[in-house]
Amino acid sequence: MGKIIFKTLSVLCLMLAMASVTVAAEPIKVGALFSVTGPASFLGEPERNTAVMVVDKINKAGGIKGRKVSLIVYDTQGDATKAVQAATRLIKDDKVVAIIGPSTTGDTMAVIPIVEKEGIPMISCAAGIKITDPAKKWVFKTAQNDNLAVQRIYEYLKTQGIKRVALLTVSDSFGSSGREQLKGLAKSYGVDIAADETYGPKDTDMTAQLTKIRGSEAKAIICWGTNPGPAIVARNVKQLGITLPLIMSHGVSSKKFIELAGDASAGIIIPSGHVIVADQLPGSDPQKKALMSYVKEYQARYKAEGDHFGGHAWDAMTLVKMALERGAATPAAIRAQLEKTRNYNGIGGIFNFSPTDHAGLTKDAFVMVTIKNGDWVLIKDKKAGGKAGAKK
Amino acid sequence: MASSDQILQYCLSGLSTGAIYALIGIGFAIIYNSTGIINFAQGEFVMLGGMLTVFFLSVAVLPLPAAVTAAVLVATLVGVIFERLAIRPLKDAQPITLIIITIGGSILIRGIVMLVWGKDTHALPAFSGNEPLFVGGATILPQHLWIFVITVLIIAANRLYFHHSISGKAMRACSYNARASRLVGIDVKRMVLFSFAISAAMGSMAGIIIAPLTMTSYDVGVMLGLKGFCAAIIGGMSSGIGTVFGGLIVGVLESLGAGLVSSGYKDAIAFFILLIILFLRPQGLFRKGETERV
Amino acid sequence: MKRELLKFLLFAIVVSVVPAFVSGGYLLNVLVFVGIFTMLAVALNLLLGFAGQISLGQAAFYGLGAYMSGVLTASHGMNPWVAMLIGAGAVGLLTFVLGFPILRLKGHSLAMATLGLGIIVYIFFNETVDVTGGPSGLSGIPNLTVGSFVFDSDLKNYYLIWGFALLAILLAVNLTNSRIGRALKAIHQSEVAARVLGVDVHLLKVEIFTISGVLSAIAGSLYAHTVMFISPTSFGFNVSIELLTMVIIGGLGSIYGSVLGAALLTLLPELLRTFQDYDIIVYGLLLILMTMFMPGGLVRGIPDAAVALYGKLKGGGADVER
Amino acid sequence: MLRVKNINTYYGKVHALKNVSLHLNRGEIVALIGANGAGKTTVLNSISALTPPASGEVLFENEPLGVMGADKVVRLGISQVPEGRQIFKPLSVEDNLELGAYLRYRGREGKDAIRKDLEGIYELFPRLLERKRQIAGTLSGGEQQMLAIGRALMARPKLMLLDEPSMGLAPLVVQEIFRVIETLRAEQGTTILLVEQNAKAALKIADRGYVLETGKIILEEKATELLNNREVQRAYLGKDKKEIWER
Amino acid sequence: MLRGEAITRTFGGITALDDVSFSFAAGKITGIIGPNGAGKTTLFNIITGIYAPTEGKVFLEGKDITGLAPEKLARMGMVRTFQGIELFPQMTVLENVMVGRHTKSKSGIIASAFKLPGHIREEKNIREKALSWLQFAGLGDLADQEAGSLPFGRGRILEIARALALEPRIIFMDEPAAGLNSRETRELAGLIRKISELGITIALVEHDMELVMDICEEIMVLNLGRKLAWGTPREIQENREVVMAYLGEG
Repeated sequence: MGKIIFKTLSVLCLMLAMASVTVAAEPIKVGALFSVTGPASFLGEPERNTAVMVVDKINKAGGIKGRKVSLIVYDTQGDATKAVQAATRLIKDDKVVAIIGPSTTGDTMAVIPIVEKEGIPMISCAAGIKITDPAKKWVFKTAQNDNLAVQRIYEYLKTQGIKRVALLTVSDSFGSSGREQLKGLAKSYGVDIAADETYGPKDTDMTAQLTKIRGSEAKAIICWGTNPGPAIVARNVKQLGITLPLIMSHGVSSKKFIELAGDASAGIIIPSGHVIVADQLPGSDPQKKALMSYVKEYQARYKAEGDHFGGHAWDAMTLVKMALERGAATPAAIRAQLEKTRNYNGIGGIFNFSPTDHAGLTKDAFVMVTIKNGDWVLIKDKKAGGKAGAKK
Repeated sequence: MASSDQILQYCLSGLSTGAIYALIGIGFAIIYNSTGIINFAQGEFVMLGGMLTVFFLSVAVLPLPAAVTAAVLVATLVGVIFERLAIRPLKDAQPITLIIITIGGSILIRGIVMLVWGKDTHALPAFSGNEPLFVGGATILPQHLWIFVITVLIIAANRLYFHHSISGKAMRACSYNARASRLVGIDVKRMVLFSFAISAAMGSMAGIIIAPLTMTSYDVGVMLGLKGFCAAIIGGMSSGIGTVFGGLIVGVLESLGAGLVSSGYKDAIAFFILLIILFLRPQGLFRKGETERV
Repeated sequence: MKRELLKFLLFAIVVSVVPAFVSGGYLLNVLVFVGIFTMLAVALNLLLGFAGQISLGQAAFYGLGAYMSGVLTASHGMNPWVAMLIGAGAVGLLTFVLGFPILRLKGHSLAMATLGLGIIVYIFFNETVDVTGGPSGLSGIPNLTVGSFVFDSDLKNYYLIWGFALLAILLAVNLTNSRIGRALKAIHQSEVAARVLGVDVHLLKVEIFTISGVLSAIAGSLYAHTVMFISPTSFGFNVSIELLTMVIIGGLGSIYGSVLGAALLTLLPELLRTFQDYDIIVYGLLLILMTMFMPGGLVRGIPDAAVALYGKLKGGGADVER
Repeated sequence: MLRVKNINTYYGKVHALKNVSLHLNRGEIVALIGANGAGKTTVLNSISALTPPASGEVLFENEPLGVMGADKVVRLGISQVPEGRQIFKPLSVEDNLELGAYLRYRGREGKDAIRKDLEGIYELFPRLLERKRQIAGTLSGGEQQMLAIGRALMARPKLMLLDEPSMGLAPLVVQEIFRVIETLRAEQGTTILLVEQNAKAALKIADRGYVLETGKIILEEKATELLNNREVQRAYLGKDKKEIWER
Repeated sequence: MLRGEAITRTFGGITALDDVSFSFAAGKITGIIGPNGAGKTTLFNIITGIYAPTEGKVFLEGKDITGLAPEKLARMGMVRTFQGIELFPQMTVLENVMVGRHTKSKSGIIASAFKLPGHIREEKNIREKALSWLQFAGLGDLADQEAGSLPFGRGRILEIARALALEPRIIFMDEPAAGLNSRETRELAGLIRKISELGITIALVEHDMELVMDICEEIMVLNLGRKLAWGTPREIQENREVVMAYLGEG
């Protein structure tokens, strides 16, 4: 007898629970395009993981204004054709109100005509400057523009009195965008490019390029790429006994790079988002809280280091969340709210969007860090690095 | 323009990558000679070598020699399984079908490795330190020496096997005339299985000795496989010295091309040379005669 | 002959009424791509299925068409139709000239040469940054227009691209039922007999290679003007393999099989979404199993399987003669 | 020793052997003669399982060969010297001979025994000893034939199947080859099934002979009698004109 | 009609043909016979352009055709069949013969793809001619069958019909009777005679002596790569050297 009552009760409870779900407002659908597999999976995977993590956190906390957020992620495989199809699906079939991603500049550029036409806000996690320059109505981005990193590097070189550099960039969209900026900005910083070399994303030996660079008159090497290429470069530099300062891009700002490059990583300098040195930041740093919580949460959930790239997705998702919290529900309203974002302390930096600036960051988003004893160390430079801290 | 030290460095670098291409290329040739199949999954054996060694070192915590041995054994096993499941059941298949099957196999192996071990790149410690050694005005790492020594050893072992052991001779006999081989009692199917085992072992060994320099991840096999294939074609699909030269030629020209011409077009240079050789000497640089198998 | 025409008309009617049953949206967009890949698969099938010549570099011609169109219109403001024509012509010339040495090769050498060609072209897309925009791609490509009519929606592009695709199918069907088509099939089935009967095997191979290249280039132009953005990744080695898979899965030598293959492979990623990261494994497995158990492709494989099943149900394991 | 019972063999749609039966006794030399295309080679291939018969039975030492693979047949002690020699041209002469003993190497037999047999072959064919390091493809036709026979002997066969050993060879070389075949039987007691188009040479050393015409055995007789049988000539040069041969 | 001068061909260390000269008379049926390994097929392959001779020359009606590719020879009116029959198995019987009309038609790829009017007319013509040759060979009823499904004997006839569609001046047959039963061989003999009556020169390699003696007007005997004899069937049968070559030395 008691059993039956128990059963009935539990069934009732279940029905109630289900009813409460259906009664609650429909979830807000947000789309995401990441290159989870394929050659750019080093971007897409942490981004996807981070976005899922952020959305789970939102939903656990009761959603936004009582509505849950449902994140629909499609894999673009780093292929523009697939990105276009996936974006169309998000907009037309899933009817999302906003899109975060894609991971790469190429995918983003391919998707832009669609979101512009359909009027869906998109926050790209790719770095290419072309994405928001010129500003497009519906397109925002969270990844720091390459030119900011380049400015940082050139400023740093200035403090060191280095005027001649050699470039060694990877021939994918990350590297070619960096190369473009490095070459474009060189003149205004009075930097002379003594050698301009590239390597393929799957290359296994860069001694040839480095030998050529050694023979040039460069006083520093700037290598622009993402793992594992730069790690091989670091090792090759050591092998060849090159003593020039080696500067890399923010593309390697994770512990993984140190692990891959091993001993050869010592002394390498990079411009990086604050995330890898979060614990070294002064307590007064406005970004510190967000950074620390991101690093901790990611570590707890995925047993891996939350990197810089995942941070782009964190920022993108958080920006969308903030816009929603401010009452936006339609794509157009979200877009309008996004554009009004001011002083958002994100992972990538402090964002300030405006109708003419959909990238929202300044070069302060970067700090210069170096590698010491197998860990990242903030360069507390009197001029270049210090300015960032002082400015706030 | 370029100093002799530079040229020397280009050549040394090229020789070490070329040695790897040669090992992979010989793997291609061995399977091709015994079956007429171009095994597009050859690159995946290379990847498996590196990845398995990483696995045995870090997860199973074996000492390096044991890890290397275990990795080669497992990769060989994968080769054998691949032959049994995907190649042997096909009788009288068209070459195009076989090409597709091996491409499918390559995707499959890559996919499984990606799922099991993730997409991260992994480093393998150098076998004996990282202090550069000076050769004239150029430098190499101890690992380069390992590469040269192991490559030479493998090629010597290969030569010994194919020319001085009865089973190796039987394999050569099979590749020349399978019908007559059956008449002297050679089990042709077993030889095909052997060929997959040997080339999987060689490929994985190549992957292991190069991993300390280049790192390894689930997708390193594709480009290495293609370059190895170039080496084999240039060498006229010989499982011996021809392909070794083919590999060294590709490696050195690539390195010289990157150093002297343009690093961006480095791979294009390798494939351009390949095309020229195919157009002018389709049987490869080192094969005389007209014994092209159809 | 008559039956072929009827089949084609039926197919054309199906194609033209499909949008009525697809409520706009995403599926229509996918069908646009199915159209492009149909052209590409048909082009490759002419070469592979009929003439028996493998090409692992087909994406290069597709990409060259796309880049010719893209660069000429986006950077030089040329009329898209003219750009398309120039692209097709240039690729035609290239394939014709390269066809002579390349198609002297057989089997694995041919596979390797076309693969090498594909990689070289891909590297050029990546490296000639000033012209192609390099790895980050080329944007700002206009839609195709006729007068003031702009092909700027999925529906319009659907009809535009399927118009081209149907034309390609019709030409291919015509070709396969002509003396040229018979000669091609003859080459495939017995090259020596074809030669003895006076078929200039080499020239014919080169010609069909050219046709295949031109069709691919046109598909590339259409892609560029539909997506309005191109980047090298869409024209890499993977794409060549994907095209090859479409043809094989559809059935070598079957034009409508290629349509099926193109549709299946374009829709496959959608179907595999449920597998998420496992899709690469499923894809590899599918490739192996399909080639092992349906070597004739879906077009022949499904009927065969049906007949075998029927035989089993009826006669308890009757042998089906193939 | 060997008993072939009513075998039928097809090549695709061609019915190559029609109810062929024959037998060999231990130590015999039996000649199988007939015109080109009569199916002689197919008989041998059916025995050595290269083209297994569709119906009928092949018994060797009272054991059915059934559907076993060609390599298993060799293991039982049957070696074929194929038509056109089929030596491994890129390998050296000695390698070719060693491969003849492939199964013995894989067995438990010591290498010394094989080595001894190798010397035996060189004794039988001194020309091969002179050229043992040479690439087999560079040998002359006669030498290649000797090599093919030597290779088969290395398996220590109880039964040798010889397929047209005289094909394309000059008369003097043919004589030498046939001399060796006789020696083999005399010294090692090997049973031999000899397929020949060169009927006279074959019948001269054979004990018995079979005549094959378009896939059928039409005659079985003592070799000496076949030598003078007109039917043999008919089988070679056409039916209607047999009167020509009466001289 | 067709003349060979001192043809020699070596493979590696072995001489397959040694200084063979011959001349096939126009309109006649010539047989080439000889024991296995005599070099018959090699000679055939050299004449029909599959191999080039190491030395020597081949002339077709006085024109040097040595080493010309088979497709060129086909345009000059020379065609052959194969010992192992080389059909196009996945095409219909009619289509097989239509391929035989390749040299007699000329629509290019463009005309074919766009079905230009000239092409349609030509296709019709090809079909009609092919059908009439099929009927000539007695295969009219099988036109729509897949060639691969034909019984072997029919396949042989189809191969000949396909060669005839080219309207050749000379046709080479490599063992046309191999694998045929006696009824099929008789039919074949009838067909060969019929072809000869059209004025087409025929040369054949054949093992079936009955057939050779029956239909050939002239016979060339090869042995060990050399020409051993040349003559009428009767002369050949009476030639002691030929008998020795076949049956061995006494």
